[in-house]
Amino acid sequence: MRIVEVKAVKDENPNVRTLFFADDLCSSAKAGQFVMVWIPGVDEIPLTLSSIGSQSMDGFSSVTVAEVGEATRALKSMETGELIGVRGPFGNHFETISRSGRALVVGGGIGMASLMPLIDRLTMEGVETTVLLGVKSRRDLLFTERLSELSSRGGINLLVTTEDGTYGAKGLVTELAENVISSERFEIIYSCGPEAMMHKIFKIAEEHRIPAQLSLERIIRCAIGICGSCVLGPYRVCKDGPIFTSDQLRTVRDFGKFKRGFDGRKTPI
Amino acid sequence: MRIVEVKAVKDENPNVRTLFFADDLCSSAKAGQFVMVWIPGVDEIPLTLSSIGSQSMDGFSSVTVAEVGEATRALKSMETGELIGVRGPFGNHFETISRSGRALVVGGGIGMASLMPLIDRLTMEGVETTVLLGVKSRRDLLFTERLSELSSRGGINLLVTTEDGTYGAKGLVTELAENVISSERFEIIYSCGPEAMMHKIFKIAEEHRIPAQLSLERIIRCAIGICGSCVLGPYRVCKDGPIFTSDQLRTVRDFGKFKRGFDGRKTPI
Amino acid sequence: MQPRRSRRLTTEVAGLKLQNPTMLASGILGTTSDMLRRTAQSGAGAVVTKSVGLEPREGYPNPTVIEVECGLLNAVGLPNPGIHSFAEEIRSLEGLEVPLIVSVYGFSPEEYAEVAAVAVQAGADAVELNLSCPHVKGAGSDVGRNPKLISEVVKRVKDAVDKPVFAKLTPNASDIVELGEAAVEAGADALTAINTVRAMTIDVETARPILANKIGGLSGRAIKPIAVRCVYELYRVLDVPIIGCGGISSWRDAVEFILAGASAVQIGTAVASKGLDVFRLVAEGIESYLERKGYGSVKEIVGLSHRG
Amino acid sequence: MQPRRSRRLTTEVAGLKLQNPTMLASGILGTTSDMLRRTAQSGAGAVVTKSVGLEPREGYPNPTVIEVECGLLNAVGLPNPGIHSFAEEIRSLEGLEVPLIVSVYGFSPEEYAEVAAVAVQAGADAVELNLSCPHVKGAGSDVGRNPKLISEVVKRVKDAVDKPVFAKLTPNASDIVELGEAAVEAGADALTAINTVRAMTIDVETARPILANKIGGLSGRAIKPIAVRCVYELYRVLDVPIIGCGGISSWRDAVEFILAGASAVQIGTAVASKGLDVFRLVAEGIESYLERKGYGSVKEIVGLSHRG
Ligand SMILES: Cc1cc2nc3c(=O)[nH]c(=O)nc-3n(C[C@H](O)[C@H](O)[C@H](O)COP(=O)(O)OP(=O)(O)OC[C@H]3O[C@@H](n4cnc5c(N)ncnc54)[C@H](O)[C@@H]3O)c2cc1C
Ligand SMILES: Cc1cc2nc3c(=O)[nH]c(=O)nc-3n(C[C@H](O)[C@H](O)[C@H](O)COP(=O)(O)OP(=O)(O)OC[C@H]3O[C@@H](n4cnc5c(N)ncnc54)[C@H](O)[C@@H]3O)c2cc1C
Ligand SMILES: Cc1cc2nc3c(=O)[nH]c(=O)nc-3n(C[C@H](O)[C@H](O)[C@H](O)COP(=O)(O)O)c2cc1C
Ligand SMILES: Cc1cc2nc3c(=O)[nH]c(=O)nc-3n(C[C@H](O)[C@H](O)[C@H](O)COP(=O)(O)O)c2cc1C
Ligand code: FES
Ligand code: FES
Repeated sequence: MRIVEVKAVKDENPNVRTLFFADDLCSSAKAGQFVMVWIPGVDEIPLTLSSIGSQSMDGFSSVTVAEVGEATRALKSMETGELIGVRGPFGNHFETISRSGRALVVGGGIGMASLMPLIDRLTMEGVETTVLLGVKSRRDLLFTERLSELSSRGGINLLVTTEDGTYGAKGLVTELAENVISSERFEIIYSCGPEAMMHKIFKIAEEHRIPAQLSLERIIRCAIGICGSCVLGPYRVCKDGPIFTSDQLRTVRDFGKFKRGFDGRKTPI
Repeated sequence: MRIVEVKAVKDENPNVRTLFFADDLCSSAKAGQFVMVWIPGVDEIPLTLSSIGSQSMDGFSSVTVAEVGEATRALKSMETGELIGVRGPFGNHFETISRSGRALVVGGGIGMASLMPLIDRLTMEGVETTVLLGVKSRRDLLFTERLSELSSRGGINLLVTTEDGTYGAKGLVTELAENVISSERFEIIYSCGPEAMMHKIFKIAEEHRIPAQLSLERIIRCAIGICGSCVLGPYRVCKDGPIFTSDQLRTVRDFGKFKRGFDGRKTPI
Repeated sequence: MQPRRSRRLTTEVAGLKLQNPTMLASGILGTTSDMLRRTAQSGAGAVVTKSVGLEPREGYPNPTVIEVECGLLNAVGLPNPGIHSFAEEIRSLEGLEVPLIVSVYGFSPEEYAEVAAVAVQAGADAVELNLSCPHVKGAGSDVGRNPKLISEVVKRVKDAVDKPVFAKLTPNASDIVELGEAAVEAGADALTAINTVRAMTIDVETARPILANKIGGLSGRAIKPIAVRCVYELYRVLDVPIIGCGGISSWRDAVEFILAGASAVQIGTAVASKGLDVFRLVAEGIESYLERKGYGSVKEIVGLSHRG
Repeated sequence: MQPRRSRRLTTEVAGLKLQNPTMLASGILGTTSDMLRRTAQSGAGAVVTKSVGLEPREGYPNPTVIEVECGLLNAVGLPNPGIHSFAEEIRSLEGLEVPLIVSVYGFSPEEYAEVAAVAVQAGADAVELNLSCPHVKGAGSDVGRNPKLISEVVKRVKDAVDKPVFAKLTPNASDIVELGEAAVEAGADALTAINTVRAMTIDVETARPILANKIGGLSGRAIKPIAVRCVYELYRVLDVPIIGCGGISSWRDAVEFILAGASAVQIGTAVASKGLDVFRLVAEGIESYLERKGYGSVKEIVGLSHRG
């Protein structure tokens, strides 16, 4: 556990804050890896690195947190100068493709956090990248500056959907994905978001025989592959994941259907 | 503790055997350092490295043991293929002088073991070296081949005394040392042997204002400077020694007079 | 990759036949049938499940597991779905190629017995009694530090099931032999030694204990010499098979436990650093050792350090 | 080099004034007056002698001390010249600039008292009762695992001397708090926690326990989380100063113990890796920490991890 100081914060939207910090190990993390963030006295939770020091100008890495409960609330209210504990980075990472290919990145809400370093990487490597971002409403947009900068530089082709139509196309990002995939050819699909959404993306990808890499979530305790709370079929999300390929997911019956609670019992997704 | 196999043995004289073994750490030891040798089921005792792998043709290091009690008897009867444990090397080492100087090395009996790697080093560095070896009788001579080879190559000037006159000059090596020091100029005196002998050498060196480096013995248990069984004044023989300079020894009242037993009580040397 | 079978490595603990003397330790990945099967396929000679109780338990909030300089601290708090839900996982392991040992805890001797009975009914080849988890009040080592309670628990469980019963002991005792004796006299078929050592760590920047439960159990390299000593002390006095556990990560560690008196070994924390391959690597290392030293079977070296 | 004095570091344990909260642990170099003086001059805030008994003892044959992966194992066997001879060393430490604490053991409460009395007469500023050496039959932890015997020993010693009495506790107990309570109720002025943890190591090539005594005590990094837990548990319940000991090698370790509840810390094994400078380095590090965090005195952070 390394204790780091929050060096800066940025509110992505009313419910989501990015916290920046300096940490050597995180600096050399790979896109898609996550850290365990200790909020002293409160909890420790898994969060994907939403930026990686070695790829950012100020050398800071960051996590981006959406408030959903006690720990995320505490973290979201943290200010510059406060201390958090960091373990990791943990897990595997997104595998990029050669620059001749075309990539589709589909993010749902806070799931976009784990895709940001991937998008950085893809554009750096010159891969032609289409990014679909789906949120509920205009006020839920996130990573706006980073995405629009990439988009305006021509690094990515950015398409946004909102469920209420207050920004971009109206509807679900999965519907947009289906359209895009039907009309253009992609070598790979990356996605992170609610599991139901990703399951739909997986289905679409399978139909079109496009390999997918999806970032999944399960209860994380140890993050080092021993406690068994994050298991999904024969895999550990913390060690064998969090990124899984469609090859792997094809035989995992619980994917999109069941997760396990803190007591290990199955509950529907 | 590393377990090593005895690769070869060599009887130096009826009471003294050299055991050769391969060990990386011992290979890079310095002249004068010692190891703790575990004779499984018997004891663990301190022994100086009598040769150092990096300086020997076959890459073997060695210890040379004189039988004085149970552990040394067991070790002396060990044959090629048997296993011993080795910890170390421990302690400081002899400091050599620049090649323009002349060195006097005075060994008493088994004390010669710790001086052999030093002599190797001095001759390698081209220091003009006189070696005085004192033993009781002809049959107690040791390191005969190594010394006569060095001597015949002109690397050292070797003078031997036996108490009974059966080989070399008759008398004590301290008497010979006194003569030699009175007639020739040395920049440094190195010595290892019974403490009474070394105390005499120290006295002679002091009279002639020649710095000396003496290798001392005390009860060694931990060899890493914490158990306190090897103390000599404010020094630990295992860590601050085993080599002490005349500067250090000048203020140590017990030197040449008292040692401590296994229970820590003082006994006369 | 399934490790090759070897006659030298085949052994037996309280009637269970093992293809090699390595087992998965309780609480390590043993939460689902899928993970237990994967571990068996990776080369473990037997697998022990996460400890299961009568009722579902959520365990403690995070941080529950934290690496320290020489090992791991955990206070997971025995999360588990309860034996009635877990029986499903046990049943779906029918046909598993290695013995399945279900670890059981309870807040009373009756509970231990009830859980064990359901586990065996569902297909467990043996049960291991967690008499040693150091961080749950009223269960684990709160039971297992008391020889009388140990005795009661073991007796009840023995009455309730007809499969081998292992008693897993705590090192947090002034005399582990006393605990082992109580278990054996009450009928335990084997002893597992040891569970984690009570320990904690405090972060100096925030001046707070890191584990949410403050105190947890230390595992891994740090405790190996403690665990070897426990196995050695138990073997010296008692006449049941002992399963060594605590800080094993290499064949050398495993052999050290076997020489101390262990008939088999469990591996936990090392799965973090070595992955699930650790079982195969340790087993292969033991085999090379036996071969090099001229032993025909791992059984020949059990307790060898006590001779001479 | 004498470390600079600092108001922030000055503290007090059971009436002893310390220039900084570091002490030399018993059994580490404390065999002669010369070495104790050198240690004091190197920066220790107080020094504790090797444990001394009534009669001279030679201790065990070698190997007595052996490094293991994460610490040190020792079974030295309490070699010492006996208090009557050792009184000489104590007397020649008159004028020592830091408190001199004589560690005392015995095979009966009477022996403890007699040795303590001679030590204090010779000039000891305090005595520390070794109720915890894990490898000498009939002394140390054979006494110190039994609350009744602890109580008897402490009472006798308190009756025999008018200097502070520290009780050094063993972690080889099912409940260290019970031991601490017995000591405190009997009048102990401070508790030292902990002594080494019973442990052993076996060489796989020769299939032999390495220590001549087979079983010894584990010290160093491996036991730090165990020791921190012991200090934390004692502080939670008892109202005497606690001296933390076990695996301390840096200021960070020392602060961890102080936050857990230690008023001072002892350092042993780390002298091997860090040399006698370790006391100065740790003290300076504690001072920088206090300064950085805005504390005026080390006393302000004793037990701080228990708040909130
Ligand atoms: C690999 C991974 C990466 C993640 N990355 C991000 C990210 O970048 N940004 C972000 O905002 N969120 C991320 N999450 C989700 C985040 O961890 C949870 O939202 C957070 O733990 C909720 O904690 P809470 O106390 O606020 O909510 P609670 O009220 O305690 O729980 C709400 C829900 O969050 C989930 N959750 C709670 N604790 C854990 C845990 N220890 N492990 C996994 N899930 C838990 C459960 O589904 C729970 O039902 C990630 C999760 C995983 C597994
Ligand atoms: C730094 C050092 C280097 C040494 N190098 C050599 C060497 O190269 N060759 C050699 O033959 N001898 C050497 N010795 C001496 C050797 O260690 C003893 O002769 C040996 O320990 C005797 O053991 P024993 O069981 O045979 O005899 P014992 O009958 O047990 O003892 C005889 C005497 O040996 C000494 N001794 C015993 N145990 C120890 C111990 N643990 N530490 C120190 N002294 C002990 C004591 O003076 C004792 O009275 C060295 C000693 C030291 C301290
Ligand atoms: C994260 C974790 C969870 C554990 N859970 C249990 C458990 O549920 N039941 C049990 O008997 N032991 C449990 N243990 C203890 C291990 O089974 C084992 O006894 C201990 O970790 C020592 O072995 P090791 O050093 O190989 O890990 C757990 C250990 C760890 C690290
Ligand atoms: C070689 C050695 C000898 C020891 N001798 C004693 C002793 O005589 N009396 C005692 O109370 N503790 C003794 N101890 C225990 C230490 O004082 C200390 O409690 C223990 O080593 C833990 O601290 P550390 O990890 O800093 O070494 C000894 C420890 C070592 C390593
Ligand atoms: S979180 Fe523990 S195994 Fe994945
Ligand atoms: S032998 Fe232990 S201090 Fe030197």
